[in-house]
Amino acid sequence: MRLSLDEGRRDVKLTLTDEQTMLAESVARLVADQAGQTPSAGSFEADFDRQKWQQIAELGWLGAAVTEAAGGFGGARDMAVVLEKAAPSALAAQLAPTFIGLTILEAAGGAETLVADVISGEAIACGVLSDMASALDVAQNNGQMRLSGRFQAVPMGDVADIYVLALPEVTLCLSADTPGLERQEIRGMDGGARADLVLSDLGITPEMILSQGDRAQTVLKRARLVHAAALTAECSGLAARLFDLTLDYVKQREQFGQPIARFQALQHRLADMFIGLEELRSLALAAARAAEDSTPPDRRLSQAVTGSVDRALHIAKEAIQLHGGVGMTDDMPLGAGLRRIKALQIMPGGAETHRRALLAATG
Amino acid sequence: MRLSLDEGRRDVKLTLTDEQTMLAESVARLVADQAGQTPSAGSFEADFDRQKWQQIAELGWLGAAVTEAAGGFGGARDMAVVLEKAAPSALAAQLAPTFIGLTILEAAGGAETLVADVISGEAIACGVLSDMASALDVAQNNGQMRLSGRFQAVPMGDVADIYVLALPEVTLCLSADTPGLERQEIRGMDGGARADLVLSDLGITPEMILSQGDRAQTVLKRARLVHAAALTAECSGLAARLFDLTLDYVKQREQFGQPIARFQALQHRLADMFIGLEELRSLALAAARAAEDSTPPDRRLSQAVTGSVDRALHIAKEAIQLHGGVGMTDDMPLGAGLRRIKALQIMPGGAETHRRALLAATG
Amino acid sequence: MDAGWSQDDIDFRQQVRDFTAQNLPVDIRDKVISGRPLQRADHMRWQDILAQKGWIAGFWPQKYGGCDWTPAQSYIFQEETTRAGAPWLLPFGVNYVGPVIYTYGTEAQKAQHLPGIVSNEVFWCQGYSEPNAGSDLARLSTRAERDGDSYVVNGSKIWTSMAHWADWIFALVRTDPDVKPQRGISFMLIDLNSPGVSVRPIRSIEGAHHLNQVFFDNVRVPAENLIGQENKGWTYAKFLLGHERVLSAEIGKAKRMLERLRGTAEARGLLDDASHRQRVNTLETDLLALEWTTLRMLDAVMDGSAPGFEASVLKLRGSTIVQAIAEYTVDVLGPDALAFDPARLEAETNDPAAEALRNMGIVSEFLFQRAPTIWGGSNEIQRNIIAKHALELG
Amino acid sequence: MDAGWSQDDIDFRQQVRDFTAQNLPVDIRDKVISGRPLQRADHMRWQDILAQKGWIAGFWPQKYGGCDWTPAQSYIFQEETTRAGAPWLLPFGVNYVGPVIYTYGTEAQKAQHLPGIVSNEVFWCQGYSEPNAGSDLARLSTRAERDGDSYVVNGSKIWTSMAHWADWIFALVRTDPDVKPQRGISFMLIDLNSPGVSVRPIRSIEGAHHLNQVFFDNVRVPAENLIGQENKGWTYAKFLLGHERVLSAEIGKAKRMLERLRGTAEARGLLDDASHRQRVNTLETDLLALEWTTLRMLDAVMDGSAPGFEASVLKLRGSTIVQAIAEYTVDVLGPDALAFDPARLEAETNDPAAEALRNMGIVSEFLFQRAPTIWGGSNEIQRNIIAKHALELG
Repeated sequence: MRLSLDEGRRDVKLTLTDEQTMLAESVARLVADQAGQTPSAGSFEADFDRQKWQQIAELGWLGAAVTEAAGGFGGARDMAVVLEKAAPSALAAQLAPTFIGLTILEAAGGAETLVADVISGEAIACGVLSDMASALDVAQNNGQMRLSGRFQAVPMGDVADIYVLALPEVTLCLSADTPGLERQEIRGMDGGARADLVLSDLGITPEMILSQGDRAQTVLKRARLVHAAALTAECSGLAARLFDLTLDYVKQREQFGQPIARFQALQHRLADMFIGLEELRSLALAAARAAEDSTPPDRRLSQAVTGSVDRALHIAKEAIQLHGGVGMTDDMPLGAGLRRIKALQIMPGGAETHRRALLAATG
Repeated sequence: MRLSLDEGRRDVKLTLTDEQTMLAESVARLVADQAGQTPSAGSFEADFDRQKWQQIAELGWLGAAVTEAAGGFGGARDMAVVLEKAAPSALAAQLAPTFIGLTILEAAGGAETLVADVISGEAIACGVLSDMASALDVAQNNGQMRLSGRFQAVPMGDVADIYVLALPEVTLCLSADTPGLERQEIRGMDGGARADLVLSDLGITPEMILSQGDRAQTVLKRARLVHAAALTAECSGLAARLFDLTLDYVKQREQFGQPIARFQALQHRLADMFIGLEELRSLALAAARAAEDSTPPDRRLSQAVTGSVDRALHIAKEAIQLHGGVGMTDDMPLGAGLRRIKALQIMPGGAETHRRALLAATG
Repeated sequence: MDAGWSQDDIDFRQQVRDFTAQNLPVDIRDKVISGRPLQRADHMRWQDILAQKGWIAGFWPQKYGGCDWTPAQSYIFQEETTRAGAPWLLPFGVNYVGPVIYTYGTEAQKAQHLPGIVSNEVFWCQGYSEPNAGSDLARLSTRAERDGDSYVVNGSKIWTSMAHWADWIFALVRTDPDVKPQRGISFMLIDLNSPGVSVRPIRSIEGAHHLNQVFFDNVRVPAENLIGQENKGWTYAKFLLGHERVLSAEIGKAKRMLERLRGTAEARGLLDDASHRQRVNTLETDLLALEWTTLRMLDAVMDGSAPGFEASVLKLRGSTIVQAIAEYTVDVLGPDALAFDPARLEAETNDPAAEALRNMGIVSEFLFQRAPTIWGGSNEIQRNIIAKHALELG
Repeated sequence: MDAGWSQDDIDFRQQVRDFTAQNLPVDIRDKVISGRPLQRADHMRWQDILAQKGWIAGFWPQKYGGCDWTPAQSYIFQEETTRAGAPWLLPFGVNYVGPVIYTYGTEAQKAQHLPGIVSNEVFWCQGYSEPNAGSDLARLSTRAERDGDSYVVNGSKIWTSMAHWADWIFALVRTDPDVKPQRGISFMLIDLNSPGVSVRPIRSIEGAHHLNQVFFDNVRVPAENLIGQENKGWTYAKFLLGHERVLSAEIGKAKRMLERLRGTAEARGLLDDASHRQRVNTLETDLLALEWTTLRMLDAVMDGSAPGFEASVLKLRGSTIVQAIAEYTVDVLGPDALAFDPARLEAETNDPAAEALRNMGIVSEFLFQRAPTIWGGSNEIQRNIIAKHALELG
């Protein structure tokens, strides 16, 4: 298991390091503090705030997805820790594309200054991978690569300074003002502003290219692993929050002369939610470990993603149901949780993309 | 609905006629009486007994699937009534192929004597349709039709005097000693003896042919409707019996100082079983009405079949689980019920066949 | 598969179908079909059309302005109108308080209130739930104290759908705090324009405003607004709860939503996708089972043999199926469901052709459809009722 | 995906895998894989092989004949052997009564009973449930009355797996009827050859005989067969119930069954069938989730932070998943599962190549697998435990 018995030292693989535990606690604290400030817990208007972002950057958290060698302090596992704890807030949806952007930059290599600028909060990066695109087309025209395609409802898409793209043939870094790149701001189902990114016959110049060929393939695989780890971590943190709220609620809500937590039918459903949550944590851990070890993405990675989202959805729906009327109001973060999990399911590159891949593969 | 208001008379479509109610009661009585005699309620050894069959015939029940014009007293709905009430016993599995055989004979026409012999119990008929066959092949060879194929685990297949086959091209009546027809006796998952029927290059002679061409298609459609009505009726009766047993059990079984029926978690599961049973009854009624009206078989007929079997399976599994240890013994008819429902699911022409048809059809 | 409707019923169905096809305004129909929230004016416009035809309160006795519809006709009316995309006929006046008034009310109450319902001039809402009395309605604490010719009402009601649009509320209030919880409750009609009434909006998880909390601060209610006897309100409330019966399955709505699902899937080339087919097949099968269960129960209601718990079975399954269809439609929409803006959805409802808004309507409905398994007695409460009354479990 | 096993664990896994590959008799393996019921001789033959290797009681302390295995090693041993098709290592002696004896027994009891377990010479069974004490074990009524140097036992135990093959039974008996139910229970070792013991076979729904009812009619049990103190039996029973812990998920068995499912589907050309893929994918995902949950809980057990309810989670999910795989394998078998004859299955086990018997084994296992969600504390009881101990709900 996690220890090499003859040495007696902890070779921590499943549990967190002390540093990771401290990191988790400080993220959780900030999120809890901020939760008090927002106008309504389930609000739709959780837009990006550059000042708050700077504050996050100063805490150093943006370095969680990047190794020390590349100027950060962590790796996939540390990133998962941050996202899990940030999950109850709109912050998670902003951190995830940043982390993926940084992962791609690091994996492609040669962008040290840019990585430092993103970690420090000076530049805002938004990472996407080809799995998130629709109608993606890379054409060669007179020796120049030209790119078309669409990324729907990208968080941070509306505010990013640079877009980092992991595609099968090439890894790209595009500044927001690149000709042929258009962003249309929209409000997302999961709250806050997003952007549809539309690439129309965008001409790739050499300085946009971070890597090509086999290296680009490796970068894409790495991005897939980290994306899966990020998505499952967020599911896990969000479901945990929804479950905890529900558990608290049923213990204090009285009906028919006693806390509704006493009703055995509800107890059994809460037990099933609890088991679902434990399993979701396990799947998120499996995905984080895969990213940590750079295990090539396989069936099981996709199963970890779909299994996590399925369980999170179940928990979110039960949370609303067991809250009764209160569960239907946006005073509680339950609806916001359901909307975010549903977004993680249907977004391109999300759970449905993984599910389709699983069903297409013979197995 | 069921009455033409201005006339004030009941135009009974959903509820039973008084005659049907009486029929239901007498079948239920016989089944209950016989249940006391068998060695073990969940026994595997419920083999065919010619004497008992004669008794059933004398009660006139075999005429339930046949109209008065053809020498019977009923139709699809009456047949469903008999099967529903016979479902808790091995009798249902013996009646169903007989009823289908009679239905095919009547629909094809011109076999009045044979119909009378079957109804009187003198001849034992076993009806099958092409949907129940595997590797069915009808070849023309020098102007003679030759038939190959296999029918697996056919109830009454081991004792039938004649086999009545509804195939797309032709309706056939084969006597048990027809060359090229072999029967291999086996014991079936659903109890009692069965036979695998193997047809090997069987030469069709004119006297075997009941109908051909369009008429054979019509016969096959009729057989499909009646088969669906029979299958769903049996599911409904069987599930009702398993549910009643479970309800009785939880009311008398005490644990932790009270009947386990008092535990809310079990109450909610019983409520869901009850709803499932009501829905199953509704689906069985829909199928019986379709057969009564000769509505052409469509998606909804197949849905009635799959939906019935799914609900019956759920009820059977819950019945075992809620009985606890007792549910695992063959002293109770629970295991026998599960085995029979599973057989109705996987048998050729059963629920899985319908499910595959539904999934293959665009819709 | 035909349940065997009588010729009269078949004729009536055709009549309703034709009427709806000719009279349901296209913009309202489109809003309903795409799941976008309706405004007060949308409801009123359609209900005015029905009132004109005399079909607002079809199942009421003729002498009160109804048509003496049989339960079968009520069922057919609901199925045909909702399936065609008509708005939910708001039940608060027609289905809830109206029958209570004509069954238990005084002649003066009948004369005052029934015409306004039949003519669609008075907008009613329902004041049952309270912050501490949801499933356990008998614990309600809104007080009504007798003072001369009036009652003085203090307290609040919550989850009051459309209270911000309503003229009147019928409410359960506590008139005797010293007896067993169910014994001291009265049924009262309260004019929402009375001084001391205030309405706080509650935004739902889909971002729309249809729920409210209604506060009563020393609200004077004339004593003649009491229905029946003081402290007997529980009886009238139970009468009301059992009244919807076979309508609660909402078969027509489910069919309409399945049609939209089909269209959405077809537009995305999913009709031949195996896992889509499997999913739709399950939904269709569940609906088929529910429809025939409804017909069987309707049959029992018509011959007087209905056991009384049928509404629980139908409500539980109907709400679950509609919820499942609504969610799966979002799944079929896929990434096109990611854009969602409740403010835009509310403001820009004039262009029924706008695809983005239609998609947002689907998202809105998915979220909103979490409610029916909670309201009207949560599905957990319905299971309790079935266990107790149908299965006779302690 | 690698959980990060230590090199020692990786080496141990290889060792178990090699040993099993070389020593598991092919006929036993085939029976296990196809789900056919095992006979006493099958169990004993495999366990003799393990005993020879010293692996019957690997997790026991060395001084009692074990190998001081860590929980991780126990887990690896179980996963590798069961996955390869080894029979279930019968837990009654090794996992249940053995640890109770070496923890609470006298030196004489240890000397008398432990060697027979380690050497696989004594066959134990478990006497807990009674006809009126299933989930509610504390209500048991089998009486043991002190009479001189012995107890006289009267009553019966039910659902006693393999009692017809066993030499000894460990039983909970009531020694004081006048105190609270849990207080008057003692833990006793009873020689099944004692006069007055009789065993009634109970046939299960798959037609096999593994369950029994054991009757005690004035059975004399020497007082030295009492474990620990009189009336403290509940303590020892609880110790025992918590002992299996992370083994209860049966990951290795589920993996083995999934492999068989794959083979069965492949033989029927179903691997590319969309609805088959969907079904298998769900089963695999559930197993992946359970496996990693087991690993996390194993981790917690090893560092002493395990909360105590982990066995409930793993038992509940493990039994459910194995049950689902067993049933779906029958569905994949389709019409080939229709022939089923328990008598033939029992009599004709000598030809491992016979396809009909393999298919019947799959049917037998489907039926038998209804039991694990019932035995060892039904899944309903496990949910109660989780609600109470993990969620602290009254």
